[in-house]
This record gives sequence, C-alpha cells and structure tokens, in this order.
Amino acid sequence: MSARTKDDIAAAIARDITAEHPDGAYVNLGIGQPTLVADHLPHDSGVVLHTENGMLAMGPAAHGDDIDPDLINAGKIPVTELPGAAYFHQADSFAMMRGGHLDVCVLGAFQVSAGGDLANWHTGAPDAIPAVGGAMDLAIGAKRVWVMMTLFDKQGASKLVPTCTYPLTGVGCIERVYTDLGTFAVGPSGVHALEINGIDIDDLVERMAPLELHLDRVVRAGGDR
Amino acid sequence: MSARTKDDIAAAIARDITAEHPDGAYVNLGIGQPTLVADHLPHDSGVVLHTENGMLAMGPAAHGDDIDPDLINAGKIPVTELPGAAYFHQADSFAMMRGGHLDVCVLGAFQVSAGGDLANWHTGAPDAIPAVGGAMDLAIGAKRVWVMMTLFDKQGASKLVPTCTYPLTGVGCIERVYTDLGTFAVGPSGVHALEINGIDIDDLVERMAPLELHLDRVVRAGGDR
Amino acid sequence: MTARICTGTGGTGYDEAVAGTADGSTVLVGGFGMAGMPVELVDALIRQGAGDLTIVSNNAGNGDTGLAALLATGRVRRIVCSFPRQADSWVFDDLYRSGRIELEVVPQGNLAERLRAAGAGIGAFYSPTAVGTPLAEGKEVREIDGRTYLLEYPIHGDLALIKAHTADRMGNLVYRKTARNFGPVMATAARTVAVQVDRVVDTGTLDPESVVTPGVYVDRIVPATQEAAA
Amino acid sequence: MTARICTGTGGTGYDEAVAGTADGSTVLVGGFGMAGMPVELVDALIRQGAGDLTIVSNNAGNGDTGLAALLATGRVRRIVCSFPRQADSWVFDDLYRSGRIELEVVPQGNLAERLRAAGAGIGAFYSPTAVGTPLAEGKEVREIDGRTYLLEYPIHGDLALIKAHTADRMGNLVYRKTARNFGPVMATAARTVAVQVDRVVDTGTLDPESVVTPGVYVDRIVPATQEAAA
Repeated sequence: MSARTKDDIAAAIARDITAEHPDGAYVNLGIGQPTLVADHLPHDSGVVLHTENGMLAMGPAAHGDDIDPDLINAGKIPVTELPGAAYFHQADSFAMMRGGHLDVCVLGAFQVSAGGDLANWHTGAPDAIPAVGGAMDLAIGAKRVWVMMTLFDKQGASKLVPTCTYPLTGVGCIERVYTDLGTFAVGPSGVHALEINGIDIDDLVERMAPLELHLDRVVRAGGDR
Repeated sequence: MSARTKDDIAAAIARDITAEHPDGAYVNLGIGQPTLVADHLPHDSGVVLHTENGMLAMGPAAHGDDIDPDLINAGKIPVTELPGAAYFHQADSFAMMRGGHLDVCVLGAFQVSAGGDLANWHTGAPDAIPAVGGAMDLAIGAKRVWVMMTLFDKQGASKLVPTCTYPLTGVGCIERVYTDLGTFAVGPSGVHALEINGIDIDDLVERMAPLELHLDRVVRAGGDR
Repeated sequence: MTARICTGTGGTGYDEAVAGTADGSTVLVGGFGMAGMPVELVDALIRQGAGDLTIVSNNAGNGDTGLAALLATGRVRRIVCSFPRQADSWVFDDLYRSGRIELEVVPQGNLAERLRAAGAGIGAFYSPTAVGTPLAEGKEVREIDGRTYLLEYPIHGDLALIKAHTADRMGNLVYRKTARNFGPVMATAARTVAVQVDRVVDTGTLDPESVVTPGVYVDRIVPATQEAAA
Repeated sequence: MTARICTGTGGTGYDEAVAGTADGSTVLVGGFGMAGMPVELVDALIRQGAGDLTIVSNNAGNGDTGLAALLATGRVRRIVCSFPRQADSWVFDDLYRSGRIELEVVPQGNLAERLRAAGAGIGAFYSPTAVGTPLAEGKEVREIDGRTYLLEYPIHGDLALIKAHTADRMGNLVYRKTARNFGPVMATAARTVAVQVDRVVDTGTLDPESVVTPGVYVDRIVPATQEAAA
C-alpha cells in the first residue's frame, strides 16, 4: 500500500465522518485541501456543510452560469446552495461555531503538537504580515476539530511535533490528524497512530522522533512490517 | 387651567416627541398609561413604535376579528401591525434597546429622584414577590427616558423625591417627568419645572418640599399666580 | 444530527419529543405570555415525570395549565424568569410564599442575552442593565469607558421546549409575529431542542433568506397534526 | 430618524450618503471579499476626502479599487481586520511594510462579535477564541467554569458603509445570500449607517418576518439606479 494522495486523505476523512455520525453531521471544511472532503461524502450521508461567511447547506463549487458573486464560500470561491439552506450574518455564524454546534471541522496545518495544539495561521517569519481570518475561531469551533496535512514538510521534518514552534492558532483543540502517511489521534495522552499508510512502522517512528508515537491503537497498517 | 388628565399628559408627551423629533422617532411606550401616548401621535409624525417582545412598527390595539394571539404587545394585549413592520427575537430586541437605538422610552413610576433615578418595579414590601420584566432594561434602553405618572401618591406624598425610598429600577436614567400637575426635567442639576398645570406655583413648591424645585425653566404655568 | 420528526410511535409525538428528560435537568421554556408558549410540550413534560427541575422562562405560569400545571406537580425546584407575578400566577405565588420553590429574577433583556451567550460560546458579558438596583447584589461591577456594568453569565439548558410556525425536515424554523420571542435564543442554548410547529414542510420549501432558526439547532419536531407532518 | 433616500442632489447619491464624514472617523466597511462590498460608497468616501481614518473591515483591500484605492490615498491611519494579506493586497502590503499604516488583526469571529457588542450595548465579553495564541497578548485572561477566555471590547463606528439587496423607505433591509455577512452587525454598531442597495421598494412591501436589518439602524440609502428609487 502506498502513501495517500490528497484525495485518499479526503476520502478517509469523509469515511470517518459518515461512520462516526451515522445520522448526519454539521461540518465545516477549512479553505484549501479540506474542501476536497466534500467530494467524497455520499449524497445520502446527511452531512450538512457550514461556511463561516454565513451559510448552512452549502453545495459544490459553482461553474459557468451558476456563478453568483453573492454566493461564495470562506475561500471566496463561488459555490451553490442545496435544499434546506439558510443564510445568516457573521455574528450568528461565528456564534454557531463558538457555541459548539458544529460536529466536525477539518483544517489544514503547519504543525500540530502531541497535545493537540494547532499552528496554521502564521509562519513566524519576522516580515510576514499577520492575517488570521477565521482560523482561531474554527480551531475551537466544533465538537471535533481534525487536521488534514502532509505528515512531513518539504525539508522532511515532521509536522506532528512535541511542541509547536510556529505561533499557535489554538491550544489543545485538535483531536485527530489525517496525513498522507497515516491517521493520528492527538491529545492529553499524546500521539497514537490509528492507521499507517505506505511507510514501514519502524521508519515512521524513526522519522517522527523525537516525538513519541504510540502504536497501541493502530487498526490498519499499510507498511510491510 | 386645571390639572391634566391621563389623556392630557399623554397628549403633552406626544406633542414633545413630535416637536423635538421632527423627522420621526423610534419610541417604546411602557405598559399601562404610557400606551395612551400612541393615541395622540399624528399619523404623519414619523414615530415608529417598538415593543420589547420583538417588533417595530406596532399598530394600535386589535379588536374583534383582528385579534391574533401571536401578535401582542409587552402588556400582552393584542395589537396590530403597520406597514414597514419587522419582527425579531428577544435578544435582538433588547440589543436594540440596550444599544441606545431607540429615541424615546416612556415609563410609569412609583418614584423618580431629583437626580433621575427611577423606582418602578417593586414597592419594597417585604412579602411582595419580585418581578421585574423588562423594566430595568427599558430604564436604560433609549437615548431619552421619560416618566408619566401622577405627581402625588394617594397619601399626598410627592413621587418626585430627593432620593428614592423604593428599590431602584435604574440610576440617573430619567430625563423628564410628565405629571398631572406639571412637567419636570430631572438630572444632575436637580428638578426644574418646565410646565405647571392646575396648581399654584407656591402650593406646588410647598407640597413638593423638601425637594428643591427650580423654576428657571418654566415655559407654561397653569396656576393663578 | 438531522432533526427527528416525532410522529408519536407508542404515545403522542409530544411524549416522544421530551422522552429521556433526566431528573435535575434545566429546561428552557419559550413564550411570552401565551404567544410562542409550547403548551403541549410542557404537558408532555408533566406526563414524562422528570423532577428536581430548573425552569427558565419569561413568566412563571398562568392559571392552572401549562407551566402552572408543571409547577403544581412539585417537580420544579427552581425557576429563573423575569416576571413571575401576574394576575393569574396563583400556583407560583403559593409555592413561592410557602418556600417550596426557588426564584431567580432576571431582567428580561439580561435573560435573553444570557441565553444567547450560552448558545454563542461567550463565557460572560458586561451588561449595563440593573446597575445600582437590588438585582445587582452579589454581581461583579466594572467600569468600562465611563459606564458601569455588571458581569452576567450564560444560562445553559439541558432541554429547550419552544414553539415555531413552520419547520422543514432539516429542522429549519420560521416563527409567526411576536410569537418568535424567546424561541430563537433558547434553541441555541440547550443540548436538546424540541419544537412544536403548526406544520412541517419539505426541505427546500422555506426561503433560505428567511430561516430564523437554522436546523443545526433543532433536534426534535412535533407537528400539530398528523396531516401537518405529511 | 426615518431613513433618507439619497438621490444625489448636487452630486451622486453616494456622495450625499457619506457627506459630513469627519477627519479621524472610524468607518466600518461591510463585505467579505467582493460579496457585500459597498464599492460605490467607498469610492464616494475617497471623493469626500476625510482623512486620519480608522477602517474596520474583514479584509484590507484587493487590487487597486475600492478599499485598496482608499488606502492608496494615504488617508487611513489604522485598519482593524481579520485577513489583510491576500494575493492582491499589494496596496496594503506596501503601506504596512513601510510603516505607513497601523494594523490590528482580530479573529473573524471576535471581529463580528465585537461589532455586535457595540450595537447591543454590551460593555465587554469573554471569548474563548485566540486563547494561548500571540493574539492574546495584552488581553485580560479569565477562567470561567473550567474554560479559559479573553476579554474583548466592542468596536464602535462613526460611519458604517454596507451593501444590501433591497430597502424599503423606512430603511428595513434584506440581503442576498452570503453577501449578508458583516452588514447586519455593522448596521447596529455605527452612529451613521449608509447603505447601497439594488432597489428601494415601498414601505409595506417587505415581509415583516424576513426583514434582517430593521429600519431603526439605517440612516441613508442609495439605490443603484434612479429608476430603482422610484
């Protein structure tokens, strides 16, 4: 079994949302890669998408004549409206998030700590212009907040870290991390691999060091051990 | 000139609202006597009535077939809807008041102090069941809060007092007091009679003592001095 | 997570909507006077039998029905409301005077805002209402920008009982006139939200611009009649 | 107090709507990206010429038009927003890097809630957003019921510029789809509220159940075309 593509990761997230919320769920998908999750949700999943700029029951991206400049998602991409949609203003939209009414939120990340801290808004570069958008609200804005990212950065360093070195977006807010090389639970008891894909377990443990990786909960391992 | 009836007082309030807000005003009329003010507002006054249970552009009381149990005022009396009406929930309705968006609120009172404190929710009787409703929100809920009451209670004691003896509803919130025997400005500079009706000024000063009544602003005096 | 239409298998839909209410629950009850009062849901809560309840509602019951009937069962330990005493609140009055019910009086606007805060994930807020009054007793006072405020905390419910006009199958709600009152804020403030409605319409029927309570807040819906559920 | 329909005597209606804006004003500008962005009102504010402005808006301008054009005039001293840096925010980027504009970055939800608090007369509130992050610096921290919060203060505007879909002559507003975004909260938070709309309809035409911004909040209305004002 090989490492997962973006679509494979998105499919795994979609599979878990539907399996763990059989009656449907209210879900916010962060801008960028997490939006791919929508493509993998079955039509009868009962999943309703929230976009923080003020809408529930958001549909797929709009094309051609369906594009309406008044109907966009949080990434400012034209989208469509599904039956049962509702529009609301920004304070109501973030009240819905902050109040814990959404079931799942999926975000991208620069780093996630073993304890579930999230860093996804700022690289820490001294000349970077700070811009947070809804990232900090989303980080604490659902019953369960998951991350979708590559496990290693371009320099080969693990983005799952003992302690984030980038500026934080939220503290202890992440429950699970979906990556190309596996799925991980994070939190007070540290990092537990749930699934490993396309990499030998020993290799994975070594490359993620000094992070301590717990293997007690691995349900699927795609490596050759 | 005689003492003012309830309707006279209401007419005086209506006259001042329209004179002082020639472009119209958003007004809340407290339950009980203040609702009479509505009957004295000209149709073209531009005054829009707010009821704190969630409506703007409230119309007159409903009768007969017009009665709709879903359309009531804060006194739980069936009312009607005028063109341009809007409905909103309780948090939005009180946000509108608390945020100072209404121009005038008219309330009944047990007592008003020289400094503008209001007592209108509780007699202070030890066995009374406390019940405040929207009184404390209304007391601070408009740019200008006026009181409509009789000047003296049944025992002949002035209800305009140096310091309220009844439990307070709000502190320093009242700007003006309309009574059967005159209209008074209250506030940091004390009580100034603006108009005196149906009572000799000297009698009035004597009966209101020990309250110090300033007479520098009297524009109409209905007594026989 | 989608709303359940309660059609009353093994009882009425109202019974189904309040099933599982635990002793000691905090129950938010909508309505201002009779407008928006979920009478049939309150009646079902009486049949359901949960005790040691805290009730949050604008009033404390009228006459001998609805909320007053619930109070009369003796199963309400505490009531949080703005205006308990009314001409026909004899049930509450008697319980209160004989020390059999606790009362927290909250100004109506603070009541609405505390419910909103619960639904919006706000930890507490500073309100100018009630400053300098007996209802300020025990509350933290703070001056901000020259004005004095009191610190007010959210009011969370375990269950909310509200009445709306129309629901779609996803639980989106619209209300009718001043019967809207506490419904929308209470719907955000409780873990389980049960709504009685005049009718249920197909999803896609309500105008998305006009939905007042989005379906995310609604758990159980009881249509007024079986036909209304069709 | 009723809303004024600005038909542009001696200029465009947009100019009439922003007339009298003082130097040093705080101006709230609606919109999320281009949805709900009151471009023509911002252009009128440029013509009007007020300086030393504080702008509150979700973004800090795109390309060379609208908010970006206003920034380029050098008349904005400070901007409060959630997401200034975008692919086409070169005007802001240049001003910021050369130290010619002050920036306060506020998480989007706190921005919306602080505007709402201003409109609702709330003195301050405790928000869980940004706890433990660099944006918590200098803010009061408080633990309530086991969770940590930051104290956030209201954002008041002298002027709000927003875009809605339809207004009636009393100033009641409805919006269109996600263009609603910041409009309703900004309309409550400013002393003077100017709204550009696609059309103005007679009072009594809008459904009272569907009004999103009641007329009490609206001061000046500019219809998109003269015909739309008829």
